[in-house]
Amino acid sequence: MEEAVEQKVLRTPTELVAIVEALIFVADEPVSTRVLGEVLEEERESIQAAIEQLQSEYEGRDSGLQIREIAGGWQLGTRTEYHEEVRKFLKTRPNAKLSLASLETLSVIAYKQPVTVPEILEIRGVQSASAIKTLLDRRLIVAKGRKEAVGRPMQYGTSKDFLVQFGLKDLTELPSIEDFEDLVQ
Amino acid sequence: MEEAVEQKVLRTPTELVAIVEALIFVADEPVSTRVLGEVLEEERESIQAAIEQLQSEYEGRDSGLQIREIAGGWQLGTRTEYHEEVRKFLKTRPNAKLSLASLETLSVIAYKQPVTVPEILEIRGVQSASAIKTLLDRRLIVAKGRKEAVGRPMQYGTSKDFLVQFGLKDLTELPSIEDFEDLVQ
Amino acid sequence: METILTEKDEQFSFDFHKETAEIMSGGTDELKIKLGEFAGPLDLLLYLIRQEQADIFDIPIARITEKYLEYIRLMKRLDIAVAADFLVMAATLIEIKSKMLLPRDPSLSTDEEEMEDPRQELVDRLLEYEKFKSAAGMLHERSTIESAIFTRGPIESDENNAEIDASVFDLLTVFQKIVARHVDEVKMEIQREEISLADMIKNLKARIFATGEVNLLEFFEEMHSRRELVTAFIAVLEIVRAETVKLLQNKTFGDIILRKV
Repeated sequence: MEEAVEQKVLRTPTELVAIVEALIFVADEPVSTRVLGEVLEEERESIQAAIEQLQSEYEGRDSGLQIREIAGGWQLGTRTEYHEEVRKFLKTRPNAKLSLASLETLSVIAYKQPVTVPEILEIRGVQSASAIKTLLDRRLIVAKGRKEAVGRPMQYGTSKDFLVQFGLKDLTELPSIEDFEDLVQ
Repeated sequence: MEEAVEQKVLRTPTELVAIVEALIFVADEPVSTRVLGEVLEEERESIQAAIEQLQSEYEGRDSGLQIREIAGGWQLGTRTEYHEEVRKFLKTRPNAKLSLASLETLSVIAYKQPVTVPEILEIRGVQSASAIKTLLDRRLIVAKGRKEAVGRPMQYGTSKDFLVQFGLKDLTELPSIEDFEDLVQ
Repeated sequence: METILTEKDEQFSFDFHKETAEIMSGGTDELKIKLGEFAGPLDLLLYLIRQEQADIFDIPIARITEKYLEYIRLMKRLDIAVAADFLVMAATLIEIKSKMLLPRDPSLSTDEEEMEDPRQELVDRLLEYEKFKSAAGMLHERSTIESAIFTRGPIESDENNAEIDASVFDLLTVFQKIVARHVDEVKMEIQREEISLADMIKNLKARIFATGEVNLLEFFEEMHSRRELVTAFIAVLEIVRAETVKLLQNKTFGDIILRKV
């Protein structure tokens, strides 16, 4: 144990902020506080403080970038207000938007997961096969095992890509479905 | 020409710095001053000034990142002093992506198990030695005894880890063609 | 009626809020709607109820049914395939309508004061459906914001299998592709000329002496058919017997190497 303590790297808070920034930058997907803590052998609290510091630095200097919490981790991304320039530079067009049918199907899957095709049909009142295919192709949903019911139908749930593409930290960040009741008259 | 002048976007120097930062960040290779100027329809001097401003900001706040001039362009990279932490971090990241060859081989093994190397070759039409090695290394497949045939070739099947990683309770949970038949139509 | 769409048309992009607003502001006297844009019969029904400014808890079923059937007829007239689900809903509406026309059974009305409203189940479904429709709007808004943020490199992994970055759906899709490809390959196979044992020995020998060693597994994998594989196997036995070549295996089940002595 003592040896471990001796080996522990001593870093100033400023250094830790810099290192956390470097790691979030090199990661190709959101990095969790836990992973950062493990790799750097630092307390969760120190990592959390470093990230907060980093976020306020990016805010404070009107950076073109931002540190966001998404899909259970931290990620560096461009600021929304510069999307036109970025798009022009990357020569990309916005993703083909999901059709109304696909969006509805996705919302049923997001709120009712794990859910089967017949269950989706019951809520939407319409066959959703092609919408489900689209959502699978776009990796927004995944198969989540079979339901223990007649015919053992396949169940579906949302993927990590779903969280990323819809800017959610996790599924609990979705507003409750009952909240939409107020809108219904 | 006059029209072009009229259409020109007016940006404050701060905005230009932020946009240049965003573009250098999203680019997958160094971006030259010329390219930045063309995309943003800005003078070379303005771009140059923005980059210098950006560099001094990164310097000034002891960032973990730096803007470097490399191969005739500008690139965002981690600071050399943190290379140990970065290397350690990247090492902990599982080599997430399976190549298409490995995924194909895995799908043949999953659906045809137990299956021998020559049989996989026959189905895939290409040799799968390195893919099989990858899958064995990643514990997604295991040897399942030898086949009673000429040369007694080794047979392979999926492992328990395979079930865990694909979120399956057992092999009967693997989707069948029928599960997606009504989706494909 | 400029755009006619089906559910399958995923390329079509639209502004969720704007489109809804456009449909809503359409005149009541004219079906100024973009046909086929309804996500399903419940969606259409909600639209008609709104358009008639009716109370969802007290649906004027006769009028709404009439409007609904009018819409279906219009679709048919325009040669738009009417999905079975729309027809099922039409039947449901007609059934409810006829139930409501039925005089109450006088013997029941005395003890059962509150008879079940035939519309109740439909109202429940509409209310449930509308929640998800609103949630779809929220998702649309979120994805619009997110699509304006760019990161370094795409994220393609999934929670279930963060380590391998593929889903069971990928497995099946890939497998289907291989099977399809295999059918083509088999056709080509027939035309391929098979290599003789003498040539096989010559080739293998040349390779061993050029590179020093040959991985047996890799060598076998290069074979295109069962017969070629057998030929290759005999060639190996032949070379080991006749030439200064050794078979090496470093560990049990490890790769077998053919090495020049």
